[in-house]
Amino acid sequence: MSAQITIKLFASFREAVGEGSLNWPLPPSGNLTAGKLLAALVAEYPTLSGPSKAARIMLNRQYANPDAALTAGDEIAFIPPVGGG
Amino acid sequence: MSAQITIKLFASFREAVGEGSLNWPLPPSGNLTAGKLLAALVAEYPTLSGPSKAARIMLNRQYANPDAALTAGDEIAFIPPVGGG
Amino acid sequence: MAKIIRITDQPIDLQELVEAVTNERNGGVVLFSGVVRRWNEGQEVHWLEYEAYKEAAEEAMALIAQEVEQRWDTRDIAMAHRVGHLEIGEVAVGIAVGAAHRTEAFDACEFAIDTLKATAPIWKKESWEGQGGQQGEKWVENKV
Amino acid sequence: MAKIIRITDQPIDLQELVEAVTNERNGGVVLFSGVVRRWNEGQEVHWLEYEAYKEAAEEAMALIAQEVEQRWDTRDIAMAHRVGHLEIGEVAVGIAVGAAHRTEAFDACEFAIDTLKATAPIWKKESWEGQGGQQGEKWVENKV
Repeated sequence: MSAQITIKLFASFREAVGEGSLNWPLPPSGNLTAGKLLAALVAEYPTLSGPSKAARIMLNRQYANPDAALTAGDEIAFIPPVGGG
Repeated sequence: MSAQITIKLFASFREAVGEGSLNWPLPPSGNLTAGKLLAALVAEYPTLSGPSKAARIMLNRQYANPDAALTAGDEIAFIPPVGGG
Repeated sequence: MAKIIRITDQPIDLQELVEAVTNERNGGVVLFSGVVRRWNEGQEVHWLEYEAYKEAAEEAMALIAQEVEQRWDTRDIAMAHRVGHLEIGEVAVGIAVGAAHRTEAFDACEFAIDTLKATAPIWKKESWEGQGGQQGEKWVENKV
Repeated sequence: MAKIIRITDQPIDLQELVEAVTNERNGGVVLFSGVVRRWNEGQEVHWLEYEAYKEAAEEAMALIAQEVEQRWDTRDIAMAHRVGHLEIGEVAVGIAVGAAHRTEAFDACEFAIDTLKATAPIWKKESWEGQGGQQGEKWVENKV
């Protein structure tokens, strides 16, 4: 079984993808950043293109930068503008 | 029956006078202000002398000035520094 | 006109105050609850006794409600102050304000308790004990 | 550590939040309750649907509690946010803070709701109807 990342999807992202969660394989090189993963996800689901511009990143449930490196087992989420409270 | 003012007494004033309420006769001239009434009350109950300096006046349940004129049936209160809340 | 204005010798029902100002117009409701502390300026408090000029205190609270309405455009304010003997941890005063947006509700509620403490004819006697064991009772004034 | 941190699909019990932060150390307790309004920017709201990244939202709330403790020296904070379908007038979020003095309780509570709205991964879908009868559903972003 190949090494994977879990992508959590919420709100407009969840609706665009049609799933609340995706398993995403790490590339053979093992080199992947949060920002590159988002770009790959948008390439797969073009309707994410607009929403992705305003999205923030959470890596293992904490806010992170696009250059954060991903490793097997990480949980990543792309956070559309929030509306709680 | 002579024309009277009702004096309401609270907290340190009530304790100094030993009553929560006094009936006070209007002078025959009918001329009496809130400030003069307070001075007369202090003359009668000298232990009020200290507390009276910090007291505010309520005439018919609203804050008033010492030069407010009193008429028969008025309700006056001398308000020591408050401590509500 | 305020929803609730009350001087009472009964325990204050905070839920009642909140519900009185919660409705479909108000996105934000803020409640302040003033509680009897055990320690006050280094002295231990045994109990408090609140005394009010009831009718005048309720008029002072009504004036606060009027000013809240003028400044923050809401009539949804509920205020209750307790009198009589209070033990540590009991609620002495409760003020709830509802407004369209939360900033207004916070500002109006803080204004209301600040103004109540400065203007309402209510007095507090404290039974205290010092660090060295000395004891006493005193009328406590609000700081201006 | 906060007294209560909770994302829940059940109605929020405001009394529970207030009681969790009321004790003999705290002279002031402030509660904020966020309520679903019927009118929002000229449109009538039919209902709201809240969605949360539950574990991350609870971590964001725990961070808020940490900062409240550092800035206002109190651990007495209780926070609950509801998810799922909400009707007009229902409570979406409740935050209670207890502190020694009232100014701290007001400031900390307002900070907590402001920061929750800016940082907690929670989303709101609104079913709306315009003045002309047009209808729709949309994700509503908080203003920054």
